[in-house]
Amino acid sequence: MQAIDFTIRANEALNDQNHLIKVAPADNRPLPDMLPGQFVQVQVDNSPQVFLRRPISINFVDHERNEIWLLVQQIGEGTRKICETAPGDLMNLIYPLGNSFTIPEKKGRFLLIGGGVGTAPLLFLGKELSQKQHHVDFLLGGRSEKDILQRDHFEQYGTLYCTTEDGTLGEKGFVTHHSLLQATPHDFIFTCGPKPMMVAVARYAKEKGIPCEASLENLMACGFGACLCCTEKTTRGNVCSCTEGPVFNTNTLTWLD
Amino acid sequence: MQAIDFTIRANEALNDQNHLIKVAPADNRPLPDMLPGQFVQVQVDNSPQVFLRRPISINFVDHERNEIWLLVQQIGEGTRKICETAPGDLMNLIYPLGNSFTIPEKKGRFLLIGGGVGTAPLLFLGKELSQKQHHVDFLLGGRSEKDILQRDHFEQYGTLYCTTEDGTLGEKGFVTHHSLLQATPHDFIFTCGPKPMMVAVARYAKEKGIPCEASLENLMACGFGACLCCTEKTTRGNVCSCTEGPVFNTNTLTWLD
Amino acid sequence: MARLDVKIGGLTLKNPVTTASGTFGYGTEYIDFMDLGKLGGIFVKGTTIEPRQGNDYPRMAETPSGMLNSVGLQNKGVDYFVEHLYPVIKEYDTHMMVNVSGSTVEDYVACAEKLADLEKMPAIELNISCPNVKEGGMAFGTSCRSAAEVTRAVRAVFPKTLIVKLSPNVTSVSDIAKAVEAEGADSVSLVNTFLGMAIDVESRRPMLSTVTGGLSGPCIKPIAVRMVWEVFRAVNIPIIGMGGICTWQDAIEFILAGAAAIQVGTYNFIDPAAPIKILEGINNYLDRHGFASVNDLVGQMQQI
Amino acid sequence: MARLDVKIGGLTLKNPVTTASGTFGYGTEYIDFMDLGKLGGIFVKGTTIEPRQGNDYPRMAETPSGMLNSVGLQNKGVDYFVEHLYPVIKEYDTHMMVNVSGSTVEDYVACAEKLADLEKMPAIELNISCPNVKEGGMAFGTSCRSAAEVTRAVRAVFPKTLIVKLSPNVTSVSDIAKAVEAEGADSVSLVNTFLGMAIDVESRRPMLSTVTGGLSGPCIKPIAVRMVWEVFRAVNIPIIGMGGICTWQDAIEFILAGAAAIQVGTYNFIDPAAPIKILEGINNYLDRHGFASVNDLVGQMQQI
Ligand SMILES: Cc1cc2nc3c(=O)[nH]c(=O)nc-3n(C[C@H](O)[C@H](O)[C@H](O)COP(=O)(O)OP(=O)(O)OC[C@H]3O[C@@H](n4cnc5c(N)ncnc54)[C@H](O)[C@@H]3O)c2cc1C
Ligand SMILES: Cc1cc2nc3c(=O)[nH]c(=O)nc-3n(C[C@H](O)[C@H](O)[C@H](O)COP(=O)(O)OP(=O)(O)OC[C@H]3O[C@@H](n4cnc5c(N)ncnc54)[C@H](O)[C@@H]3O)c2cc1C
Ligand SMILES: Cc1cc2nc3c(=O)[nH]c(=O)nc-3n(C[C@H](O)[C@H](O)[C@H](O)COP(=O)(O)O)c2cc1C
Ligand SMILES: Cc1cc2nc3c(=O)[nH]c(=O)nc-3n(C[C@H](O)[C@H](O)[C@H](O)COP(=O)(O)O)c2cc1C
Ligand code: FES
Ligand code: FES
Repeated sequence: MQAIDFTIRANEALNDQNHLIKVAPADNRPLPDMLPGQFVQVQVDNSPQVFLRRPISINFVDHERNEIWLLVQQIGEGTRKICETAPGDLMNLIYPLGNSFTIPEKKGRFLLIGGGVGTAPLLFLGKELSQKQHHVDFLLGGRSEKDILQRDHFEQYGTLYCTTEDGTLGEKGFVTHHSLLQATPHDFIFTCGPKPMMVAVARYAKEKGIPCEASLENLMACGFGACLCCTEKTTRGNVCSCTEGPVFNTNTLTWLD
Repeated sequence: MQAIDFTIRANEALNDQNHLIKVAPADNRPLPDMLPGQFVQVQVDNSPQVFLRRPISINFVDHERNEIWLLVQQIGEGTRKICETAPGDLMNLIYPLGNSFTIPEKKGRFLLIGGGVGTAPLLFLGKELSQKQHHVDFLLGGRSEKDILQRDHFEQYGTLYCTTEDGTLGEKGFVTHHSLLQATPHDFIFTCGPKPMMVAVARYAKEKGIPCEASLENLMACGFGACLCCTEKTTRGNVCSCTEGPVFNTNTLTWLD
Repeated sequence: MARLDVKIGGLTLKNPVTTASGTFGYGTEYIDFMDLGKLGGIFVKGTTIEPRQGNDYPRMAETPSGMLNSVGLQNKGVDYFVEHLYPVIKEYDTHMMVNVSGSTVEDYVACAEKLADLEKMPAIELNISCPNVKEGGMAFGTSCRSAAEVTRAVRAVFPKTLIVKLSPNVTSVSDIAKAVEAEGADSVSLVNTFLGMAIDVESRRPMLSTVTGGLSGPCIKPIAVRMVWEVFRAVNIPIIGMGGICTWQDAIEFILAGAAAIQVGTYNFIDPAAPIKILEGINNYLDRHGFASVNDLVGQMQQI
Repeated sequence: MARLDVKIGGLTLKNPVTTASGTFGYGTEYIDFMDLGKLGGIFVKGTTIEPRQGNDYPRMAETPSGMLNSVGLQNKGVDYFVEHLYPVIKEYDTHMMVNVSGSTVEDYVACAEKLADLEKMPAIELNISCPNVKEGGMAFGTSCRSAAEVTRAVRAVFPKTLIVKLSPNVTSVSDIAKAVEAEGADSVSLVNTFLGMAIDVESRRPMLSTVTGGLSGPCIKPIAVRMVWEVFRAVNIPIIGMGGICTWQDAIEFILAGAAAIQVGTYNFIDPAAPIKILEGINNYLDRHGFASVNDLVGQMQQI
């Protein structure tokens, strides 16, 4: 873990709510190894509404340019301020934090299901999987076409399936209703997005007997195991989702009880 | 009094500490009449350190361009943030606030003594006095040449005398040691600046029997008479310096007791 | 549009948004910023039997998300109020209520008696919680016995709506609330300021001439909401809630915790039109969530 | 360079900067961010006789310049601590002190006894002020009688440095401080968190599963400084001050008010290297102002 200043290299609005922000260590030190599913804790501005840091997933690591990508959805004051940053601004990050999705040695067929900004960690994950020669299908859901972000990037690492609530892209409806789920089951499912979606995915995986991991977005104060605020109830009791998560095998969660 | 948004039209660094900021009502409504000595209450950003507004004198009113000028010295978080604003940004002001310097009908010789950023209200004051055909002498003090701001503007409305502590401009030393004070006394003295300077000026005025008004910079919460936090002890008891001041006849103050 | 009127004892406020004593002068200071007639009520500056100069400058210091003040009840005394201020403010189309302070029970009683005679003074707020004067003030509000004593004495001479303003500087605010309810208070308002202090580290001197002062603003909101919630479950009289309210969301939070009405305090200094914006926000919220009356929201926090 | 060592009872800390219980884990969480050996001491997470799961999620909410938490003393119990954690942390080159919590006097005593046996455990901090557990905790800290009782019982079995951590949720914190001093406490630390709450207005549900929680962060600093100043004038034992400390200026403020040492709490979450920066700042301040020792600054607030 490090707590260092990054320089904003680029900040691009992908739609009215979401920004893709590329950052590099201000002192140009090389980025350490990071794992898909890990996140950073962004110090915003210490204003009353954003006193605490904000956890944001590692969307992508561009080692060539020494950049981390963050995909940020504006939902409140903190994410709004993050999205308002401009190239050249500094941003202090604590990183890399958390565990990661489990990438097995044995080749397999992976289904990565994301909803909303929950697609963020799946890009980095998809790249790592495809580099290890796994078969990767992405199934991304959103309200409308403009909510399915970074499609060209996803397509580099696997086959992209989409659902939109208004039918403007892919199949109309929710991800869990996509016809792909009726086809031959995958070997692994990784998911990130709104809790109701992840619960539905976990239920599907359980029914089909597919190992499934979900990345949780519990509220966090520290992000590195010191405050015990981010706990998730698991079969092992309350565990910190910032150190023993954010990625959990859905069988260990109490969601379906 | 109004509480309205202004647009920053220009923000110029005059030296490492002071900025001249020109603002105009965002909706372009014409500026109301304002008096020299009055001030505005700037809403900064509601961050924890700058929860309250910050009082800033009206440095100048440019009715032609519908602009108010603010001369701001960075001393803490609030003034730093004000100085960081950029053209196009919005800034909410409550204005115009406070009483004003007393401009008599009868023509007279006025000495306006300012120190540091305390020169701010004297520019507007000097202009009003000179427009009413009074004789105006400015006596401005600072640490060094670069601290005597807006000299070309002051020279439009009167004769400019300076003192600097390091002797880089005008006479070396403090304003109250300037040779001008040994010459024929003026009819009125108006002063604004650090309290020790104003006390010395008040003492000089008292000795010479010259009517003297000083503009105070008491800490303020509201700026419009609602909180009773900004009181100054006077011969009439505690009075609000935001409504019955910030300009006081120094004889009514208890400074020289 | 939902109904906004609320009852505080025998008094009906046209809506639950009022302004806090000491932060709204006599209303007059705000006429440029709003139509005062839109407010549910105005609590005017703390008034004492005798005129008071208040404490020495400096009287305020900014703190994280808040401020300390030690104004110390500067006011011209109740007689001046009755003669010079009341005739002006009684014309406002809203309820004007005086915040009554004192150092002895007799002071409170004498002050309340004079105010009881004023036709357009439907209620007083008994300030037993001012942290900024040496004797009296907060001392009354920090024990059940003395809170009860002063309430009883004032109740005996003041037949109109009696609101008692509670101090948060206590172990159990609900005990104090129960004590004043038992003596016939029609309502309790809370919270007054928290006793706090700040030191300038370079000069090593206190920021306030009185060393300690009262802390107000958003910083105290979570504690104030909790106290309102505690008192709501302890008493049967309406609660007027305050402490750091800046937005309509803050106001709704207090109402959900149990406040029948709210007061906007320190934030008036930052946005002098805040009470009106808060009122509009409450109105929209009620419509959006389908509440017929703001009263249906009082204390309606749900189980998690 | 000024002297930084401070004495807390029989214990000498190399400097006055320590970290607050529940915000610094077991120190281990911070080794990437600093050399723990530079700290004056570390107060580890609240420990109880039995293992505890803590409260349900959600356990935190952000508030203006602060946060609410209701962790509820989640810990693996004192036996686990002694067996698995102590062997690791005793190697750190700083004083490790356990924050002891409980629901009954017997719990506190049993826990303290086990910790007394540990060679490298020079002190414990008795947490009689946790607002986040149903029984015990804060209840002990809100009356002089029960605060005295638990202090007396623990004092009898714990011969090393005994620090009692006080609750700010009281009418008179100095009375409680005097009560525990009288029972032989070597030091008092204050403040623990303020009882507060927050409600999500759209869902109308509390933000914490437990409804109320403990408020910490800069928002509470002015009240905490005032309490330290009150206690400083009431007792003769050293005070460990905390509540919203983020910068060296904040730390100096507490020291001037009367704290012999300080704890950094919530701000560790925002800047995990904050304690080290604060220590450097204190050091510079002492040099700049010509103080030979940090002890010369304790309680040295000047008259205005
Ligand atoms: C491990 C992890 C990874 C994340 N990755 C990303 C990411 O890559 N991109 C991204 O845009 N966001 C991500 N998030 C969510 C992001 O942290 C929150 O949206 C952000 O903290 C909200 O801050 P805010 O100040 O904008 O909103 P706030 O003002 O704090 O909150 C606005 C509203 O959203 C609710 N809320 C805030 N945070 C959460 C949360 N975590 N879960 C549920 N409700 C919440 C609040 O209760 C409130 O109602 C991640 C969260 C976690 C824990
Ligand atoms: C009527 C009036 C007119 C003013 N006109 C101008 C102006 O034209 N230009 C300008 O630059 N400034 C002016 N000031 C001063 C200005 O308001 C303060 O410098 C500003 O509020 C400081 O805010 P800050 O957040 O930068 O500093 P803070 O962080 O609030 O304070 C930094 C330090 O300065 C001290 N301080 C802050 N304000 C004052 C004050 N008013 N008096 C003494 N000490 C103080 C604080 O105690 C602290 O030690 C005026 C003040 C008043 C009352
Ligand atoms: C400058 C100032 C003066 C105050 N004067 C009084 C007063 O005279 N009487 C009183 O009961 N409360 C007084 N208060 C307390 C407020 O009425 C209110 O209870 C408190 O500020 C909390 O609300 P807030 O956080 O919204 O300001 C004063 C508060 C401030 C900030
Ligand atoms: C998440 C969290 C957990 C805490 N756990 C404990 C605890 O176990 N025991 C204890 O005595 N205090 C606990 N505290 C209180 C802190 O030690 C400290 O007293 C308080 O937070 C005030 O200091 P601060 O404002 O610097 O955080 C906890 C505080 C926080 C924020
Ligand atoms: S966020 Fe602090 S322990 Fe997980
Ligand atoms: S600043 Fe509020 S009355 Fe003057």
